[in-house]
Amino acid sequence: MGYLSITLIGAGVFFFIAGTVGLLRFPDTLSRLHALTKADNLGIGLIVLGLLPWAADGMAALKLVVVWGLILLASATVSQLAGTAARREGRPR
Amino acid sequence: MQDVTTPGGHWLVLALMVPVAGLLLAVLFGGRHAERIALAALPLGAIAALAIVMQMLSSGAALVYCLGNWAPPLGIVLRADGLSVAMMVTTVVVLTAIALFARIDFATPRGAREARAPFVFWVMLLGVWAALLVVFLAGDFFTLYVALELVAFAAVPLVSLDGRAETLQAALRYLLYALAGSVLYLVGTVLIYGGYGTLDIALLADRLRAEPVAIVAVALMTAGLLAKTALFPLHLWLPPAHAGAPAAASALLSGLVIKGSFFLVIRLWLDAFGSVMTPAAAQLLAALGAGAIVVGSVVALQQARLKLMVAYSTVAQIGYLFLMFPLVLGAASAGAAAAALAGGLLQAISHATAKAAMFMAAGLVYAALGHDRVADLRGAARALPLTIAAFALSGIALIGLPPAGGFLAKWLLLSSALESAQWWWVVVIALGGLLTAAYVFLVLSKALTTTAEPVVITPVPRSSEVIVLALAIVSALLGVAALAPLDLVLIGRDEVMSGAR
Amino acid sequence: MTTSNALLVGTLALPLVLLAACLWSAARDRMLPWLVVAPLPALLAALGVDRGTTVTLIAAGSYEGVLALDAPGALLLGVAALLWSAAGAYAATYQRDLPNRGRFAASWLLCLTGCLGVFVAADMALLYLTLASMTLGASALVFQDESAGARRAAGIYLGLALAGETLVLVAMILLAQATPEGSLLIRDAALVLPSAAHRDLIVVLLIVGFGLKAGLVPLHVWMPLAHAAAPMPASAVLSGVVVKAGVIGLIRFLPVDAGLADWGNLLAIVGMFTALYAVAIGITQPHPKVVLAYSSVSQMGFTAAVIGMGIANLEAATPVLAAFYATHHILVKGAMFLLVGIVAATAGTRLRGTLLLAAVLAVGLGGLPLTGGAVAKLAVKGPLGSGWAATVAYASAVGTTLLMLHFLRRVAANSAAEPSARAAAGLRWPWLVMAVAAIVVPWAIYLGLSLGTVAEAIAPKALWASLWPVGVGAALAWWLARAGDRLPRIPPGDVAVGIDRGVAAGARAGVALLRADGVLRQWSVAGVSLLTLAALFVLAIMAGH
Amino acid sequence: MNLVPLGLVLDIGLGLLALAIALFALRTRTTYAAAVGFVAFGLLVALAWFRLGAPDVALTEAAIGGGLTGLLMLNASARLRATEAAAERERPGVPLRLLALLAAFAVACGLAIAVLAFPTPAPTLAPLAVANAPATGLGNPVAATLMAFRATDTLLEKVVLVLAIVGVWSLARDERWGGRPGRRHAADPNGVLVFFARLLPPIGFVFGVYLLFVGADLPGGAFQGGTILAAMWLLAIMARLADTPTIDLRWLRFWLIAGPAAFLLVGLAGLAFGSGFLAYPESLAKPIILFVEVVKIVTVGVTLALIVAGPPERHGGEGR
Amino acid sequence: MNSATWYGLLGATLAGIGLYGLIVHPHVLRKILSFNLLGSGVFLIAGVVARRGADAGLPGDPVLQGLVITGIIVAFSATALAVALLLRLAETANTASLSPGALEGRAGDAPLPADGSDPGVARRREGS
Repeated sequence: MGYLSITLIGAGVFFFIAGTVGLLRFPDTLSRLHALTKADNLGIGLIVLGLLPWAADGMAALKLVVVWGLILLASATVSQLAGTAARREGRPR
Repeated sequence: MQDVTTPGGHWLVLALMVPVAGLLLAVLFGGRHAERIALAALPLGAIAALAIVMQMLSSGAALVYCLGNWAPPLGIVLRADGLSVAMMVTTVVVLTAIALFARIDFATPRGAREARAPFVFWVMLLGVWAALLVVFLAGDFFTLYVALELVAFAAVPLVSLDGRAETLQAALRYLLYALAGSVLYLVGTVLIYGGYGTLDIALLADRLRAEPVAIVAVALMTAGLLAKTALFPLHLWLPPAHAGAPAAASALLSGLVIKGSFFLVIRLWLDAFGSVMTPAAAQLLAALGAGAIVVGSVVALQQARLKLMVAYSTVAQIGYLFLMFPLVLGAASAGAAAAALAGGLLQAISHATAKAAMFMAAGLVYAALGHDRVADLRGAARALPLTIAAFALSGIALIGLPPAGGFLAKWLLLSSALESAQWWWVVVIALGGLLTAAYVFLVLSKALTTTAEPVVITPVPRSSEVIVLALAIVSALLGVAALAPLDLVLIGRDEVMSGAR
Repeated sequence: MTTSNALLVGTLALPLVLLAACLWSAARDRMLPWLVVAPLPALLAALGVDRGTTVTLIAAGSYEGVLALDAPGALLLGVAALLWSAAGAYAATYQRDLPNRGRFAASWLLCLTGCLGVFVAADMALLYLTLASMTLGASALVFQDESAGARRAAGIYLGLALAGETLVLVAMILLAQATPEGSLLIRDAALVLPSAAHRDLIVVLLIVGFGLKAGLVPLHVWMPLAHAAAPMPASAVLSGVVVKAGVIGLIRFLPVDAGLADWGNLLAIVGMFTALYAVAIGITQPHPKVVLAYSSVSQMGFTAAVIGMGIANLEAATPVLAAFYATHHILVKGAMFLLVGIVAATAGTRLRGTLLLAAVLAVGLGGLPLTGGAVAKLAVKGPLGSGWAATVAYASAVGTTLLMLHFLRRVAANSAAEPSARAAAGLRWPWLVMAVAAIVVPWAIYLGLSLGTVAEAIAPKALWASLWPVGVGAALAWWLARAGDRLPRIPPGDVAVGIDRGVAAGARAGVALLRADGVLRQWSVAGVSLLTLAALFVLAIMAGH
Repeated sequence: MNLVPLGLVLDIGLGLLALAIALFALRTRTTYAAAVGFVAFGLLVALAWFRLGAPDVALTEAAIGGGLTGLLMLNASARLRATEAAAERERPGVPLRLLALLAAFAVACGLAIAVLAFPTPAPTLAPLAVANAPATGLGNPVAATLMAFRATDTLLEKVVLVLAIVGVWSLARDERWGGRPGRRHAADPNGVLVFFARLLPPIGFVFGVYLLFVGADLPGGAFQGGTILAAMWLLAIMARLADTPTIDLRWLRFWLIAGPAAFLLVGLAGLAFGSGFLAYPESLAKPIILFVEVVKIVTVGVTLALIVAGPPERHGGEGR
Repeated sequence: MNSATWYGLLGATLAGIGLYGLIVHPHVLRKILSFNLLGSGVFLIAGVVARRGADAGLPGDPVLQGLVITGIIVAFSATALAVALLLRLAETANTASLSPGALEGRAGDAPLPADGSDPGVARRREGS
């Protein structure tokens, strides 16, 4: 059981690092947003999955899932808004 | 020593809750009611203050009230010793005068909608009063931090009440510098808690030793409080703020608001950190005071506008207040220390009444002549006899001529300085009086010059002039009145004063 | 409340009541005729109240404000009240048509209250209060005609007077610490002075403080300026009575005691130097009021010398004798100032009688036999003793005669141009009252207090001793009339020009401070000083432990 | 496995990251970038509070330090972009900056020395608080401190909030007094923001109320709950789903002062019934505190939202 | 070197950075931001003190944590008031700096009449 969560969390961390590298390397705002939302959401999902077995009880596990849900919702909205803002100001750098 | 609620302690809570309740009701009802609530709260507050005075005179000891029945170190106490009671009574007297004076400028006509300036002024007046009562009564350093913030939050909107760019910038500068001071005070409080486990002043008086934690804490707290009191060289915010505010607000700011943080320096140096303080530190503090007197007075002499001159006079008089610290800490006997403390406090009270009257008089001159350029005050005395008489009387109180309270304060400070052979402070005290005389008589000589035809002025309500004259007379006769209750100031301080040795 | 207590309190009560009435502008504008009445209770008190009565005015906590009337105080009070009343009557007509006569009346009453209070105040705090109100009133009087010169004179006077009072305050506090259980009575302070802790410092402070009030060189600079700038009745009172506050101060605070002998000598030396120096400067002055002012400086110097020598020679009667000499000076100087006003308003032809009477008084100041001056100088022979002081006293008599004759010449020179001019009656009879008093009163006091018998006064040796200095003085005056123009032109207030330079330097320093304040009030500088201050406090506290 | 103290490594990493972001916020040219940096810094400090074993404070720091303050900064930096160039010209000269650096460094050293010089064993009131907590009926000692032991501090602190809101309102122009605080926000009715603003508030509201009730025994409390309610209301306002009320409404004034007024009434009642100001009789402690907390959460929510919204800038009429 | 001491030093450093920023930055919003850094640093030091006071089964001293919560809210209100004041100043005089020089040459609000008279007075004269 331990090994499964370690691999899951390891994968999650890997995706986070990929997202950060994407943020630093990509040329313009939109592609950066792309990298960030995709990689980080996947990363957080894997980490949450990895942590589920360690959750104290059902309620704690449910809270972890709710946290995951809220982060998805927030990052989606923010990336949309950031994207429209960047396009409107015509600064796709 | 373990604090426990003394009989009559509940009066402290009632005195504190009058302005707080008034503030909340004023915000709730707003409009004309704000003014009426404030005017109704003042007599109640006065009754509570007098009840406390009676209680203290009969018991002869400090009044203590453990809030929520939780004794320190867990809970917090309200403690009223002679100093706080004297300041409370002064605050009520000066506030009553300011409130009566402000009824003309900040009136809301019957049936009119709520206007911004009057509503804000009356709420902030109650706010300043509540804050100052907490400063005078709280016995815990964190409660005093919240009180300091209350003072700042109530004072800043008063500065920018008329919405001009200059006053907005002055208010912003005041807020930021006061916040910097508050944070330094807060970090000092945190360090004290880290080093000694409590924030109650009475408990700390026994526990504090000259260790690195205590030294760094008291240094930061003192610097923070001096920033909020605008002692030279930290006085950048005071002149534009106090000169820019409307007359009643300037009187409130200069007379009472700065006394809050000054009172805290007394609590800090003489009550809590009595044993940590060294003569060198006291000399440094008084040296800043001397610098304030010289620079404040000399710069005041060169101000073209009357309100700025009176504001710089405040900078100078604040320096005067801090001269008492080396006299108290360097006193030969407990009696000399008590005399110096009484002198310093009387100087603060005398300045509160005199400066409030002077700023209101300057406000009336401004309203009547339409300007306050000192050079063109010609004929003001003939046009506004009562106002210029009030200005002269409050000037006499600031200079320290008898029978004003300032004279008695100067007498006590001088005798304490002479007894402890600190000659240089004798010279500074004497010089302070002469420099103050310079700019007071500069203004009076300009105002007393007659002009061929009488100066045309906007008529100023006679009641305002009478109020200002009344307050000026109070400050001019304080010397005689203050003789009897002089020992009141020292009630509940004997164990503290001996502790300061 | 016996009549004497009532009179004693009345000396202050009436002027105070009239002063309070001045708050209302209607009363203030009609106050001038009342000025003559204000000092009358003081006059009655001086005559009626027996010496040594004390009245407690205010009792608050441990402090009582006490009034008392001792011998020198009564002398000075009575004569001062007389001059105040005469000058008050004089002012009623002299200031009648001025726009700011209301303010003149108010400042006159303030100065009057303070001045009379100084003579009757028995405790130090009340004395300081009366000194302060006298100074405020006097500076307002000097400032009366609001010219640039008046503003400068009032400014210098106020500055120096307040500085002097601060020195006196410090001396009083030192004395209050030495007196038994901190009693503030001047009598106790004087008793404890010789044995006080900082005795020498106290004596220096008293001599400089009251010396400044009395106009001892170099602290005399304000007198020529102030007395010249003030309107005529005000100059009479300023020069006549207000300077006596310094004299009564020295008399009351410096007891005749062995411990203070060397200080007595020093005071005498300064006094005598002032007497001669003032004459030397006075004779170069063209303006009659300035000459009179220098004559006052000279006479005050002489009085201080009398007190000094009295202390040095342990002469017990010094206070009364010095007060007696001062009373004579009050009467003559008051009359002279009133004279200047009358001469200016009367045509040259009608002045013969007045000028003759004035000549008698003026030379009397130098000690003309059978005049008040002669009696005064005779009385003070005792304290002066027979040493160097007596010889210098003669020189001073010569100088005074010379100076007064110079004054007479100067005052006669600027009488009214058109022939029909006559001074108003309201001006002339106060002058006559003062002139008569100047002759009669000294004799009355001399005999009344039995300072000496008539025989001594008219003994040939005494007559000759007072005659020859007058003769030499007259000869010198005749020479001065011829060679007057060769003397150097010295601005009034001689050393005062140094003050102007000092004020200019102060202004420059002020501008520098203003710029420094501007720098200090920049945000970043203030921020750095806030943190530096915190660091300084850490170091200051660590230094102690 | 724990040769290396992992906790310390995490702390040092977290600290260095926070320090890096703080320096970035200090040195970056535009205030907008600094504001964004500050939001990130706020969240990192919230994490640091968890590491320091203070979940209550972490919640407060995240909600207020990261959230509302960040919102204020971002909004202000957007509106002040025009004034940045002018202010840049008044940057103090190098000597003054060096002096400031030296002075700040000295104070930091002083603080560091004091921190290192704290006595061990550290004086603490924890045992006292835990021993007395049951008397207040609250399991969470931090809540017990705020609501019972130092209740007056909390009362005064709420009076500070009242003065702050009146202070912010006092900055309105005279003719705008009585109007609606804040600017009118433009938002595309069927854009993503409106969808988000319709979806999140209910969750936020539930979470806020949950925080209030859980606060009695576990980390939470009325302040944190109130802050989240304020955030939700601001979100709705920004998405034009709601608008700020006009400031002269009686109910608004009531809710602004309800918190401190409730506290005051409870205190005076305690004084009247003899147990002492703000002293709750043992049996009634929990219900009283809950009543005060419920009123407090509404007051804190309304006050914080309106403080962020700013002074009245629009007439009452310009409604939806 | 335990984590409490590390956070203490971090707090001190943040305070230093905050003070430097508060003094040096001419733009007031940067000053307010630095003030918040300073506040966070000070509260971190308080957190360290609380952490060291962990006892009786608690991870930290609850009394001090309560004070820090009150402190954070007071600091936030101060920041909000400062930002509102700054926005009003910028709107009135389109400057965001504290130096008096910034107010001289500007359009915005009617400049203070040269003769030093207070427009408030003028308005009141017409108004009342």
